[in-house]
Amino acid sequence: MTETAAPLAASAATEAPDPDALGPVPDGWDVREVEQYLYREARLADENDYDAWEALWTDDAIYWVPGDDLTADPTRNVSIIFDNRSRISTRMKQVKTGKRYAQAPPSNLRRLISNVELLGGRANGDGGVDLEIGANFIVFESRQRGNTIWGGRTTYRLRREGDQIRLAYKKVVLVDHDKVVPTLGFLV
Amino acid sequence: MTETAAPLAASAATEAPDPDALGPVPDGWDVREVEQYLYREARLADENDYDAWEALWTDDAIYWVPGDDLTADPTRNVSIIFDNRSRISTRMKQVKTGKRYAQAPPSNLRRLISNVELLGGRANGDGGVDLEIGANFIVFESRQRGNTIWGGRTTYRLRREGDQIRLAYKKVVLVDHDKVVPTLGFLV
Amino acid sequence: MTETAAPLAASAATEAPDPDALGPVPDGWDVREVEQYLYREARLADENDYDAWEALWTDDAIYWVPGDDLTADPTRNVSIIFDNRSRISTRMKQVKTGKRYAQAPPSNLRRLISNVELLGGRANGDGGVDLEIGANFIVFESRQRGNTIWGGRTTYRLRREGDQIRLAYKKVVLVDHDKVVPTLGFLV
Amino acid sequence: MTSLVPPADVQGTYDQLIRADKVHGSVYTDPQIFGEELRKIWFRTWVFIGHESEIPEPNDYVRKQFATQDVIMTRDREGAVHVLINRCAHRGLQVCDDDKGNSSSFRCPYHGWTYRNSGELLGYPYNKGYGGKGKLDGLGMGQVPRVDSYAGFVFASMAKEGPTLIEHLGSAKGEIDRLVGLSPEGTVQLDAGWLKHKTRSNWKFLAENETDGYHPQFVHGSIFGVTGSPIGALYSDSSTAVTRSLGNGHSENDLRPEFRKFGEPMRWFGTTPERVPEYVGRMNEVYGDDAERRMIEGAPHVMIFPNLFIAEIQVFNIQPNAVGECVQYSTAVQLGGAPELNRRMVSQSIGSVGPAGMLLADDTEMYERNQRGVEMLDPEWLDVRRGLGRESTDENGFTIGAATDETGMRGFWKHYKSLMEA
Amino acid sequence: MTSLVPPADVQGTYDQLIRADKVHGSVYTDPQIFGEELRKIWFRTWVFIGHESEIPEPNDYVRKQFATQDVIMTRDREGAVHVLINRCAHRGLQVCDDDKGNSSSFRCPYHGWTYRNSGELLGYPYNKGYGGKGKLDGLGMGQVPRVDSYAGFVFASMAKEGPTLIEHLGSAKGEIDRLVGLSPEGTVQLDAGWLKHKTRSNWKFLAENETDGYHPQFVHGSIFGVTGSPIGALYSDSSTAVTRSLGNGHSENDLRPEFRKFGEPMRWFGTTPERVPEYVGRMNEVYGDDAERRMIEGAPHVMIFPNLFIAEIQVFNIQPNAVGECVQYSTAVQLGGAPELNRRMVSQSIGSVGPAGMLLADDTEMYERNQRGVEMLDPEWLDVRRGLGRESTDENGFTIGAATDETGMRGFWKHYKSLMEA
Amino acid sequence: MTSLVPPADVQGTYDQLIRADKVHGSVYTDPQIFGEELRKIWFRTWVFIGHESEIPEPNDYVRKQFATQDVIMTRDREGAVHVLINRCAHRGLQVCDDDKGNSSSFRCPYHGWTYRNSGELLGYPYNKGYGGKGKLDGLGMGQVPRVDSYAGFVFASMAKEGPTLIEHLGSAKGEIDRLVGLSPEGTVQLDAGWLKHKTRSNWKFLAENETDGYHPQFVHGSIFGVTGSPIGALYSDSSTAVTRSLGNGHSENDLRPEFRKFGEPMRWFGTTPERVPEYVGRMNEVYGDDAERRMIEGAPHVMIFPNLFIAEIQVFNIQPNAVGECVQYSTAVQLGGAPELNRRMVSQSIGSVGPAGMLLADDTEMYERNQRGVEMLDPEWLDVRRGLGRESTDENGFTIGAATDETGMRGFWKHYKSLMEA
Ligand code: FES
Ligand code: FES
Ligand code: FES
Ligand SMILES: [Fe+3]
Ligand SMILES: [Fe+3]
Ligand SMILES: [Fe+3]
Repeated sequence: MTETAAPLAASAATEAPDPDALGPVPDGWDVREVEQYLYREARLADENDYDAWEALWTDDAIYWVPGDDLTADPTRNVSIIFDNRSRISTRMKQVKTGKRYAQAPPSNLRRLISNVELLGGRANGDGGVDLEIGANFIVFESRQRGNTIWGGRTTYRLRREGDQIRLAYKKVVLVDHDKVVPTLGFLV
Repeated sequence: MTETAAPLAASAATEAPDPDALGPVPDGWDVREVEQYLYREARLADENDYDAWEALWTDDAIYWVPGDDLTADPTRNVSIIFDNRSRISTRMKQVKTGKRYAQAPPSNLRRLISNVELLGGRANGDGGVDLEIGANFIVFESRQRGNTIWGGRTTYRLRREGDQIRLAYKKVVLVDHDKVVPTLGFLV
Repeated sequence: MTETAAPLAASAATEAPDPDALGPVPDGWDVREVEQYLYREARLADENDYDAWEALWTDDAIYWVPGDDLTADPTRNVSIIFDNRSRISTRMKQVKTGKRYAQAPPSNLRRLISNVELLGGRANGDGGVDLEIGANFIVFESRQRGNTIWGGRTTYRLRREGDQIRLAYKKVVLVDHDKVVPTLGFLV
Repeated sequence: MTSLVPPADVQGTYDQLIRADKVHGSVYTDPQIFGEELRKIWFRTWVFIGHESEIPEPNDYVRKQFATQDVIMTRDREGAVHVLINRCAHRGLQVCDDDKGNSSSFRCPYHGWTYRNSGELLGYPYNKGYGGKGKLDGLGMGQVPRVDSYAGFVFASMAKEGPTLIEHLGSAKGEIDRLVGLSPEGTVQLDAGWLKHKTRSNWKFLAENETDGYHPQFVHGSIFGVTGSPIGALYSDSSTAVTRSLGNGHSENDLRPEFRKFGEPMRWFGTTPERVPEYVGRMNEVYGDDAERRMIEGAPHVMIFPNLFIAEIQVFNIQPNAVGECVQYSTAVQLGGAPELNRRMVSQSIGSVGPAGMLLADDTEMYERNQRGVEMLDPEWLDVRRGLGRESTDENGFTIGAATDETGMRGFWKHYKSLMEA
Repeated sequence: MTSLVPPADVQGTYDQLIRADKVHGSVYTDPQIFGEELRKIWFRTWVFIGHESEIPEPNDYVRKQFATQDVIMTRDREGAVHVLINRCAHRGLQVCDDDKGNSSSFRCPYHGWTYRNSGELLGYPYNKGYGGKGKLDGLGMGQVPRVDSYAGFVFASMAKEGPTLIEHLGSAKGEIDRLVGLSPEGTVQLDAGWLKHKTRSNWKFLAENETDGYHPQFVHGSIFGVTGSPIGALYSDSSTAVTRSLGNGHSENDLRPEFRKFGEPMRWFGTTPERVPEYVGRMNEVYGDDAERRMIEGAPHVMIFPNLFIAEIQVFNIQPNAVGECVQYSTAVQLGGAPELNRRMVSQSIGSVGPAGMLLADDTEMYERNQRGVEMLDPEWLDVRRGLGRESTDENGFTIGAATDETGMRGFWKHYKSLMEA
Repeated sequence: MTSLVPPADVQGTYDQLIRADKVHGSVYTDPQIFGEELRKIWFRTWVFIGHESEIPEPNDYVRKQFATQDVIMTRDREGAVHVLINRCAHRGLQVCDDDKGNSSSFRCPYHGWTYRNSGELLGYPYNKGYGGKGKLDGLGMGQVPRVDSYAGFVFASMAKEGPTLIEHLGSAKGEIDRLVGLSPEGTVQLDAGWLKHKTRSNWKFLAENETDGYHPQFVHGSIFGVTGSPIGALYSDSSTAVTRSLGNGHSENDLRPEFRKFGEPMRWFGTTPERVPEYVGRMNEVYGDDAERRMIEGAPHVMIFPNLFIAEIQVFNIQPNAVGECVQYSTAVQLGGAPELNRRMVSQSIGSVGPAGMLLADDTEMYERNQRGVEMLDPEWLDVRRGLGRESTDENGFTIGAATDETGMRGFWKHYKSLMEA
């Protein structure tokens, strides 16, 4: 059964990004540094280090896993995940209870991030320009349900805040996003 | 049924490469640059950007996917794919009709290119030396048939033509090349 | 049936590493160089180049594939593999007889090594400091049994000996290490 | 595996497998029983397929799953809705490979036969081979014999005769009315897309769970706790909500008593009139005095046999693949004339349902553990007696139990047995 | 899934499932029927296994698929060809793990028993345990009882008695002769390797499709169009080509009428004498006046029941894995004494067949959509009436239809039914 | 596949399938027979589950596989060992999801029912729905009716009545005694963890192979050769070791004659007293004059029907998943009071057994090739006659054969047949 998810009504008013607004790659970014950052993000997700993973995000974060229609507006159509910062926080709080059964016991995970490309710059809400990156991934998930191999394409947006690099946007398109998929309980 | 594929009789007279002819890595190549080029080639293939993908090739291109016997001469034995430039062009024209049913609807694809190594230099027909590269890959393919994971080893040869990098040779050896494989309709 | 494996009683007295002893990344290591080294190690394993692969190891080598309990002491609990240098040598001698049926005929293999991170420095028995590296992998294995995809996390320790880089330690944790796994006959 | 080890003490007749207070585990694991369910339930009774709002325009079509069948829900030129079986009448090829689109006809790629979007054979190339045009009367794509809809919810039945949709819906009809009654325009759309959640579980575990008021506090405690949700309280010992068996296998968790107790409009939606002024305004405009009642009582929580579940603001379409696997298709309710609410419903639904939903992923984990559990041999039975001792009959003659009782399941099994023994 | 839902109106006897103008879908999806096919067709009639040119030397061997069986095609010391079943007579281990090689004997790794490449047990270690040498008469690797070949094409039959290979081939023999007749040396080799194409489809969809002249324009239009191929025209309403049922389930698309019409040597091969002067010269040399006819009429397009398909310059070996899966093995014809042609045939074959072939990958997509389609329940039947109204009998008494007619399929089903009812 | 092609010449009764000198391949491939094995063997006779040393403390528990069943081996507050079936008595959910732990009770996540670690229902939330506390007598997690242990080896039987464990073990009991007799403290622990090796083979291939003295020289020659191991000689024509059928399907390779011949203490372990002085000292201390005999004769090599194999220093627990798949769980023997030996036994076991073991991975390759082989149709039979002509009866009336004879297999099949025909 499903209950009215009233308390989950975190406003997802954030607009979907305008795909036409991609500018040149902003200065001061090196593929190597970016790769290492993405590897770290991947490791934190693989190892269920929820606090460290959550800390990567900017306040205007968007964490998006579209469903079958990639052209759909996530504010008007359902997605597998479409979290703003506050919902990311709720998601972390839930799993940390240890009773988020879809992840209790947690999946064993390892993912490969590859084909990392700096795609361009994307104007952000702070008047700055975020670095937009494309990469492909495979996640090997093992849980009692069995082993599942997930694959897809991730678009990241990174931003420098002081001496920190922050994750402003992560859109994960599963290769089989248009198919029936099993429970996706881990951080993809 | 199969029809006499007369119009396909593009001469594939190009000899199979002599494996002994590998020289030192030619100057002026950087692994990073090569990786980015291979990632781009992979992205064009994944996204079915047929024109841009076709444009990567040199005129003396060889695109080869051997079958079970890796020692076989592709001019005297069957291969899964053994295309010269003109057949690559025919292949692209066919799929672009939208009625190449093995790819209509097209597969959803994402591939990981990894373990990129610059293996050496290979004398080419233009009197120059092509850069020979080895890399491993996994392709996650999704279509109505189901999801298929393909894996293998690719040997590439790159050549500089003016300020362009061109793809002269791509040999894809599937890990299970000696097994029964399903339809391989996409650009591997 | 199993026979008393007396001749295999290579002393595995080497202690399991102390996980707390990780120091800063030692000087003189570059991720790119490390990646190329790991790619080579992977290629030698994929291509069953047993002699070249064996030559990578230091004399105090540890090659470890834990079983279900990752906290277990490998000297007091069973592991899938826990080889010291002499047992690595025995393993290579056996497979080279061509009658190690679990690998005769050998598996067809290709693996992707990705997310390579330099994790730190680890004091070694020679009073030096080994470089500790983390990376994730997927191995695509094909043999008559069928295709198997293996995934996991590898922790490597590298050491410079003269102008050589040597492999001192390789710990491979399969994602599904806590599950039932099929025969693992190849070099993982 | 249990199919390898048939229970010693039952002969396998449904009367023995399904009892007043317990159900035998083999009904969830036996492939033979699943095959019989296909014939006697899925391919006979009314099954929810989709919603008219998915194909608003003439010649729109969308592909759907109908149990093991690949079907196309189409709207023809005149606006009539059809459900076609995706198989060519020539050599049986799958005809349509698009998920959705707009077309007055379908063309089979193999030999070019074409079909009207109502299923009739339009033409076949080189017709001389058949003696000319129009010589293949009676050939066409399979058309599901009965298709009907209520409030835009499209149902199909493979049985040429039988109860009408309205007869099948019975009192569940009123629950759909309640939902529609929350729209200032009196309409519902299901056009926000469907999430497709693969579930390694027998479909009945889902159907039974949908109105199981006993599990939320335990399965969903994690999200209720971190969000301070009041939902848990609706499904507790002290709740005044009731579980109602609506007949024909339908059941509901009637939460109105709780909401009436508070008497706060929009509380059912976890909000207040102030936060959705436009909507409240339109409702008052349209429904006057009755608007408040509607906004207090909220949306239904009803399971319509065998596969439509309306969970207040979400709708689920459950379809079986095999004895141990099914698919949950879920979407957000969209109310005509309520843009303010609709966006919130989309956002809440994304948070709650689908493969990563903070509620449904946990239910689904239970479904899958349940399937693994019933593969075990002892105890052989599932207990459904909860509340049997405190049931009563309401003013309409329906059996009702407390908020956490298994009254709905017992109603499900009563109807299931009647169909399987028919 | 259909196996879960047996058709209401058929009893399942082959007479009811297979009719003059239609075939019931369950013959492609029912595992029981597949099991019966193994026993009554695959393990009884003559099945194509491979070609002698794959094992040219004494003691050469190559592993092959024979339906569900793993077999070894060997050539013994004296040159005789055998087909051995890859199972040890001791404890049933798979004996040989190499794909091909040259050896006079095989050794089982488990306990070291050895077998001659004709299957006889040669020796067993520690023979005292059996009372010494030669005490295990009657034990050996399974030998397929009948193996015979024609023009190097090796066929095997699990039935100790029955029609001879020549009787089985009947008139299809002449088609093989036609192919061989295109070689200046009168020989064919199949030594260019085999592509192995996994196909999620029942094997009969392939066998029927091979001489289905109705599909090329539609399925292969994409490649015909971009290459300006004249092939499409051979399979059109206006084509003079005929579809012929050759008896015993064999059938062909006889394209000679079209090629005779043009009367251009090598047109069948999409080339001209100028482009293959050497070959044309050798043909004239050897066959004199008859050479031109041969080069005009070209190679056969014939499906030999149940699993050998000669498609002009390619040869296919079809082997079933299960009711819904089979394998297509394909290679290029190589003609003795025609190196010029052989290279072109290799190149054309690579372009056309196998998992990435510009023709076969599209046929295979149809096979797989066909399998998915027949899992659907309505309509239940496949139509095979095309051309029934315009068939005639040729001078040899064979039924012939137009280029696009289903004459071949009807011949296939007639023979299939006779075997299944035997 | 063979199940699709039932052997022509057998009716399928076990008397026909299992003969004195041969066994029919279908017993390894027929799913029906596997189902019957579950009922008549796995869920009736005594099956090895684990060892008490895995749950040393009160309230310790560990999850185990019991054929197709997910069970929990628990030690209750009082120290008694139970084997619970991991299924909730309410709606059949899998209750416990941890592999091991310490807890006096288990709680089902679905509705919070709790169970004592001996299986009794402890409580259920909102008990008013059941009329209050203690109203669900008779509900509980399934308890395997009979659990008993010998030397800490825990066995379970699903049959409420039948032979006692001691009766079932019969003479195999003495072999366990031999093992325990190698411990200065007279105890064995199996607490070094278990490797879990998935094997695509019928379980009986493993059970038969465990005391097959004919295969080591061939299958393990690679490791014997490179390590200069003397093991091969123990299983040769000239070995004085014997294969003994111990009754009840149990069998052993009795290597003592060989070790007595050498009379070297610790030779069985591939070492010398000098290298394990502590151990030898403790043994002499404890067992005095008898110590030397024990250290010369070494550990047993015994297969205890149907699934416990003690291979000198390793223990295997074999559990079937399906007709063609099983799991080998293996660990190192740990002897009470022998730390010096225990470390070596762990190290040797890692080198020998499990998915990468230098011995077992090769046996497992044989098991899987065996399974593939018996899918082939000819020859239909497996030969088990080896040594039939030279068997004798020992002083205790047991049949014994030479080191390489199939005496153990024949004993296995005799008992198997008696159970399957019961
Ligand atoms: S199968 Fe559809 S047109 Fe022939
Ligand atoms: S099984 Fe082949 S020799 Fe024993
Ligand atoms: S199923 Fe276990 S408590 Fe309900
Ligand atoms: Fe729920
Ligand atoms: Fe075709
Ligand atoms: Fe062995």
